[in-house]
Amino acid sequence: MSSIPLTHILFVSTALFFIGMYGLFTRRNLITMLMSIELILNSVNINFVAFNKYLYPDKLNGVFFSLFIITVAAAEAAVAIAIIINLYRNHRSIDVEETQEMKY
Amino acid sequence: MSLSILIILPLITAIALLLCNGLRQVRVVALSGAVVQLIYAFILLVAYWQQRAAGDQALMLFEEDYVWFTPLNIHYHIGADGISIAMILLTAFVTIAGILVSWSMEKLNKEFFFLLTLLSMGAYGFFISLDLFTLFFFLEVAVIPKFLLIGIWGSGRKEYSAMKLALMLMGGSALVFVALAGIYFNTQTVAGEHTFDLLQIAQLHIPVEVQKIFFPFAFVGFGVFTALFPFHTWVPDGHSSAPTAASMFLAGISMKLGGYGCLRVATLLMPEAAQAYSWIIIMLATIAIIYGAFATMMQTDLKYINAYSSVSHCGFVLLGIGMLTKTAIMGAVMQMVSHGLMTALFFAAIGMLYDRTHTRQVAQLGGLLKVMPFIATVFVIAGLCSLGLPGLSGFVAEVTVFMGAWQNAEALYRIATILACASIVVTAVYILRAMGKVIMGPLQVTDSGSSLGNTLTDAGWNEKAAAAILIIGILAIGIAPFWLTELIKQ
Amino acid sequence: MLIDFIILMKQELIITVIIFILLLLKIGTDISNEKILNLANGLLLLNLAAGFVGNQQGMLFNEMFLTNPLIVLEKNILSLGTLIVSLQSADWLKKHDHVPEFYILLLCTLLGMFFMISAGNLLMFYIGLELSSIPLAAMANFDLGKRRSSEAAMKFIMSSAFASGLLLFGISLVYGATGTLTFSEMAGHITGGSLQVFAFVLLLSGFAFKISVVPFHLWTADVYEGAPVAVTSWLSVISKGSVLFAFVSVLYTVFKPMAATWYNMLFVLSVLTILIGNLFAIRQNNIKRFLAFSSIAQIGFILVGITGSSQLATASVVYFVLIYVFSNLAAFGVVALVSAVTGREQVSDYKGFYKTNPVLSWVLTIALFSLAGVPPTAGFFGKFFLLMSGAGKGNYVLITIAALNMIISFYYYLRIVKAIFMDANEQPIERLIIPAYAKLAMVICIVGIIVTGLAGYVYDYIHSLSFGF
Amino acid sequence: MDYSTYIALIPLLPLAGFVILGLFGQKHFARSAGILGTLILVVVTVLACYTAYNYFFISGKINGVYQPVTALQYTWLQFSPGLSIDMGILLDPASVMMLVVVTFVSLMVHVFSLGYMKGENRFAIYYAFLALFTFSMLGLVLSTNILQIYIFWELVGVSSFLLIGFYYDRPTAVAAAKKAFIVTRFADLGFLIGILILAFYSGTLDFGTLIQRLTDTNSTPWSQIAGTTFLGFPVLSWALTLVFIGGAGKSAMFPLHIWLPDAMEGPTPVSALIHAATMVVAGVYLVARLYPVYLIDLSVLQIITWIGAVSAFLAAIIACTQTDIKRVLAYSTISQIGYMLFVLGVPAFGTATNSGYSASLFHLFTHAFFKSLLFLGAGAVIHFIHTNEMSNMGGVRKFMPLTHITFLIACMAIAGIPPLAGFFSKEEILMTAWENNRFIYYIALITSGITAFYMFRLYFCIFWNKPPAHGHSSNEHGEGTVSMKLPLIFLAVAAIMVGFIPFSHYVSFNGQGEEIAIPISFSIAPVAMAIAGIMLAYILYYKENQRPQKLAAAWGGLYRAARQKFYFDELYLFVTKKIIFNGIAKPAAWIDKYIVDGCMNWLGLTTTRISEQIKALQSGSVQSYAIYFFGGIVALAGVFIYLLKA
Repeated sequence: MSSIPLTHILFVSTALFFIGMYGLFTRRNLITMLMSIELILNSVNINFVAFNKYLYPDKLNGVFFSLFIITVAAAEAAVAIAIIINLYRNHRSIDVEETQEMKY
Repeated sequence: MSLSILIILPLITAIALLLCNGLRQVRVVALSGAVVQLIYAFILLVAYWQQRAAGDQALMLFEEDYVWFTPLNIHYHIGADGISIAMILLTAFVTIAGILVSWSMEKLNKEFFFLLTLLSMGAYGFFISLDLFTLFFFLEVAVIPKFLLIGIWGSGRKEYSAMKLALMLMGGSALVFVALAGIYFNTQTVAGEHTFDLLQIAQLHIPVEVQKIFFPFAFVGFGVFTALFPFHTWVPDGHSSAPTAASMFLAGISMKLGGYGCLRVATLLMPEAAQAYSWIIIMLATIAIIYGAFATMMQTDLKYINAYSSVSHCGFVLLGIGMLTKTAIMGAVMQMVSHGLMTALFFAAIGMLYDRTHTRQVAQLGGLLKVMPFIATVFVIAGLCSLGLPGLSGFVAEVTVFMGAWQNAEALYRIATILACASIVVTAVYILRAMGKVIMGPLQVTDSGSSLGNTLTDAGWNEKAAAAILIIGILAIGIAPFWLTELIKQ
Repeated sequence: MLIDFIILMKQELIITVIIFILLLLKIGTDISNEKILNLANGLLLLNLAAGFVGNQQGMLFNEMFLTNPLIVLEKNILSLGTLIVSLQSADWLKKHDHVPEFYILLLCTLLGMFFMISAGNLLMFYIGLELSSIPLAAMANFDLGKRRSSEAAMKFIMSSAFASGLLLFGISLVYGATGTLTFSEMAGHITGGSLQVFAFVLLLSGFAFKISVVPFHLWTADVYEGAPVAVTSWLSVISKGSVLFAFVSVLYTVFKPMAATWYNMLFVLSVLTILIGNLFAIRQNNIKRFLAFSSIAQIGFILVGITGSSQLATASVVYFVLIYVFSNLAAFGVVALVSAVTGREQVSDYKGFYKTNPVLSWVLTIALFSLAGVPPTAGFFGKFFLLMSGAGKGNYVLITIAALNMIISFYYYLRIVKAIFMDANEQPIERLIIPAYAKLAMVICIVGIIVTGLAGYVYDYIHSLSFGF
Repeated sequence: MDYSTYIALIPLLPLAGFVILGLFGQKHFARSAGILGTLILVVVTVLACYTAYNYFFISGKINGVYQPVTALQYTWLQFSPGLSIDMGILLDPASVMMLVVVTFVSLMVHVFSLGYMKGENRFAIYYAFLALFTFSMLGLVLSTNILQIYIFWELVGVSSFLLIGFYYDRPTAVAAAKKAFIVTRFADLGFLIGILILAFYSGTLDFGTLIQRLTDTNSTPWSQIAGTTFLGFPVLSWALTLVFIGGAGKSAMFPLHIWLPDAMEGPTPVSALIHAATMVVAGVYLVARLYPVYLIDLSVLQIITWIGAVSAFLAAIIACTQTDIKRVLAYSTISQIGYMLFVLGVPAFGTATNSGYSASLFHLFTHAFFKSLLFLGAGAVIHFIHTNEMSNMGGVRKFMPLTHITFLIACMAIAGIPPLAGFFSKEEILMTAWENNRFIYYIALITSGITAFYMFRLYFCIFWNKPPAHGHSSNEHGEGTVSMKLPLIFLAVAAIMVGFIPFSHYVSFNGQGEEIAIPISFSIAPVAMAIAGIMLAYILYYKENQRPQKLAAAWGGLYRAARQKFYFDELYLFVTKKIIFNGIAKPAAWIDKYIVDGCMNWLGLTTTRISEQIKALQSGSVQSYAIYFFGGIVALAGVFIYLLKA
């Protein structure tokens, strides 16, 4: 198969990274923010896999790492969702702007 | 002859204080502790003389040296020379007087005496420590009790004053810390390790350019404690808000910590830098002397008067140190001791007046000699001492400073000396104004006239004892100064 | 193999066992909170004790997990902290109906920290980090009903997820640049190329987030304020301490070759942290929030120490964390007690505290003095050594700034003391009965505060274990 | 025989008296304090006289010259090797003479006070202070060391302060005491600096060594001090002038005289002791002590001359216009001390024959007696009439004959009527002036005329002027107790006799004594002047009449000026109040409060203000936190990658 150069893939991952960050900065809805964080993590996964495949194909460090990231991300998401639900119970909203009681 | 006992005694007293309760027990314990300290101080003095007489030429006597923190080569290293002994005596005197003066302290008496004792411990430790770390440690130990003493038992804007004092003194010790670090990392013993040991550092010569950097830190840092000119503003507020005993301690002892530090750490360890900067020191000291004296003229509160005059008098200490001649430095030390006793006595007298009349405004007092002759006499003696009357300690110290100062032939130094001499006239003016109004003249206790004037009582036995102790000290120096000079000659 | 596997990982194993015991209790018949508390505290004490027996060094799972006396010591410090926290939170938990969960979460984070500290590999490190932070989010939300608690939890999980995202990105870049995840191999490949610097910055930000270094600190105050006091104290002491340990070891081993770079970074960051922390702390009225900012300032001082990058530095950091455990937990202990009984957490509530509760006042005061660094409390020694190790590099500008900032920090600590001793108050906090566990915790803390400093050999011992370059 | 066996007692006994009376007086000796003090003084006086006899007639003279003897000496305060304050006792003609004067007058005053101060409720304290003063004065005259003299100088100052302010509840007394102390203190500043200079160059504080080093023109100190100048004048002149300023302050010379008249607020016996006989002549004594050094620098001596002459003259003028009898006496004291000083200085103008020295001390000696006599007499009168104002007096001779006679004697003595004491000393002074500087001589001559005038004005106003029966007949206590009469008699006798002592044989500059021959012809002019003055006074004041007012009106401006003491007090008031207080002290206090302290507070305020301003950082929204987070990373990365490249 004809190999795509590493830089392209890195470009994709970086783009993903910044998209995620943009989402995190701009979205009001907590769930959406969580999703954009997932985007960041995925961009990291792509990085790992790509590095592993292109630069250090003899060991599988990167791939394994990405596996771990996926699992941990799942756990993180679970806890986050739980917290958000609880937040909804208390605030009757999951709008991040609504939850700014503590400041200064 | 162990010096550590000087630290242990107050410690034991403090712990004992925590155990007992009720004003009776508390004050008895505190007093007995102080008495033991005084006795021990005298024992030290005698032992010191014996050793010297035995021809012991060592720089420091009664040395003790234990390793404390190996990695930084920090030692618990203490020892005493004449100057320390003099300072220890001073501390013992003022402590006992302070406790006697606050004999009938009702509010939170246990804590009060506890903190006082802690303060004295800090002072003792500071005066005997030969290791910069130990020195710094005790320097800071002595700060916080002052904050609490002023803030809890004080009067007037006590919180403000307490905070101001604590912060400015902390600022001073922060600078001292930087200097310490600098000294530490720029000296290497033959063994190749850094050291905090005063004596060793004095041997190893600190490179001049390094001295030039760190001398200001050290000097200003300690200077804050002894009311160096622009950093003296904690003195008036702190002294005037503090309870009597605390004022005595502040002015009597803790301002001397600074002077002692300037002498021991700044000047002795960094002589070249001291030479280089001495003109600045001289100028600041002279400003403090003159301007403090003039500022005093305008004060209307007795405690403010004494506080500002302390600024002016501590100027003499710095002047003597800055002059760097042997005589002048001797004079500076004498001035420390003398001012310690004298200002403590003054504050004691003011405190006694205040306890009875509940005012410190010069304008509201008058002719108290009629109703409280003893206190008035004490007041007069303190006043005369502070205006440098021969026969009392003030004169001896000041004339020594002048003599030493005059040996510097540069014009600037001469002018500084003349101005300093001139300040004794100003001192006479404000002291006499206060005395003439408060002690002499027609009897008056408040604006309303001598209404409760006749109900006033004279000093109680404890107050008399306190005053007597301090006066004895003052006379001992004023009438027979030679023992003191012999003591601090080295 | 198995035997030294057990010996080397003994602490992790014990924690795991405790977690399982608690889980079983949870699914098993319900027993009273008191029993669980007693049991839990007993087990934690056991864990602490076990930490002191037989600690040799070695590594497992080809360098994934490594341990040495210093690491063991660090773990012991953490276990000690955990014990104190659990003792203090006892009478808050009594009324709570999820006691086992609390302990499970708590111990999970502790386990994560252990792994993080003794990680020899970025993967292990990452897992440890996550394990120590995700349950914390849940704990922050432990007062389920409270708005602030849930808000705090949300803020924490969001920012920590973001932080770990960036951290991971950094790790991926490091991996890309060096081709390995093992610290020992990595050190050889670090050349300080710009990609590596960028990667390092990302990594650093991950750490900085955890130990709340300015400008990565903003979550701290809110979370501290919102979370239950027990969790706050845990956050402020234990999790910070663990990350600090990991940070120091990573910095000194992996990124040694680019020391010049990170020295400057830490210089900037420490100055920023001290300043901002102090400036914010001046103004706080909620005492937890105040302690949050003060702890930020403390981190700044620790960073100053870390810049020393000598054996002295490591020792000083570990030593300071130990002292910090005592001082901060003592302070939080009082705060926890007060807020558990009266629910009052404002600084102004503490006016006239001395009139009603002299003992608690003295405990709090001593703790604050230790935090401020007043002799003869241990805090003085801790700060002194940190700054000395910083000064070892000869950068006196940094030292002067730090030293002068001490004044500001003094101001706000004394502000509390002033409130306690000097200010009058018409409705002061009523007289409190100190429960046995809390009392025990306080005693431990106070003794620690006094002894750790004055007894020189504690520091000497730590120093003998430490490393540096 | 050896002095050291007993000489120490002379100063120490009064000290002991002070301590005992001061500590226990009020309680235990409330009555007997006076007796106790007096007894001590008797002993001291006897010792002093014995010492004098011993010195002058037995052991003092060694091969025809009176040698200074250092009876005892020990190091009190060591500044540096060679430079130390030594407390000691120096006996030479001058000091021995002073010893006698001080003890004798002090004794008289002690005795007089027994009656005068009876019933005072601080009787014991009064005697304690007297003892303190006597001690200090004796210490002063016996000093071996220039700083020792300074020390006792200060001590006499403070004891005079205490005694002037003895009636401490009178604001005027307090003010006077303060004034006296502060003015003299200001003068002492000069003295101190002078001492510093002299000590620096001569490297010693001991009188003998100092004089010997500075007079020996080929010694190193001499070359140094002669070599250096300051502001164009040689340093030596500066030093000596400054020292003299100290003396002028104590001796109330113009323009530092203002404190002496006010000092009359004190009890009259005190004025007799301190402000007539002893303390105020300390300045003269000081100059005499350092006379050899002064002789090197004639310019300073000339300054002294002028100041002395001007003081003598102006004070005499003022004295003519005052109505408070004690103030008149005070101004006459100033005037007489003026004599003593200018005669010390005047040889500088002409052929410096040193007779000025003994003439001056001779006048000091005689003046002590008749002036204290005058004061005690005045005291008796005041004690009798209870007022100081001349206008309320007159014709009391009937009621107090003894006082009248003694007072008359004293007046004649001071006016210089032969053969009373004043005549001889004044003759010597005038002689010296005549020999050296005619102008000064004429001033002195006129002054002596004026002196005669105002003294007899005083005399007539008190004892004649109004008709005898003038309300005082019904006075409870008559002329006064025996204890008040005795001193008057003793002093009167002294005032008559002491003139015949061949003073210059004993007390002279070089110690071997000198012969001063005064031709009778020379005495004509002064005596004539004196008599003229007396006649004028007789015309004006013998009987109550309008002439004085007319005269005053005729003189107009001069009279008013003199009446207002030439506005010196106003001048000083202006300087202190306007310049020192409002000009320096107020600004200093203000600066301290608002600028220095203001800076400190400002620091605190700004810190808090900054923390207020940056609080928006903590906006409370997670997203902004994340943005800051990312911003931090970008900044760090940017900076450090850039730095790395650079």
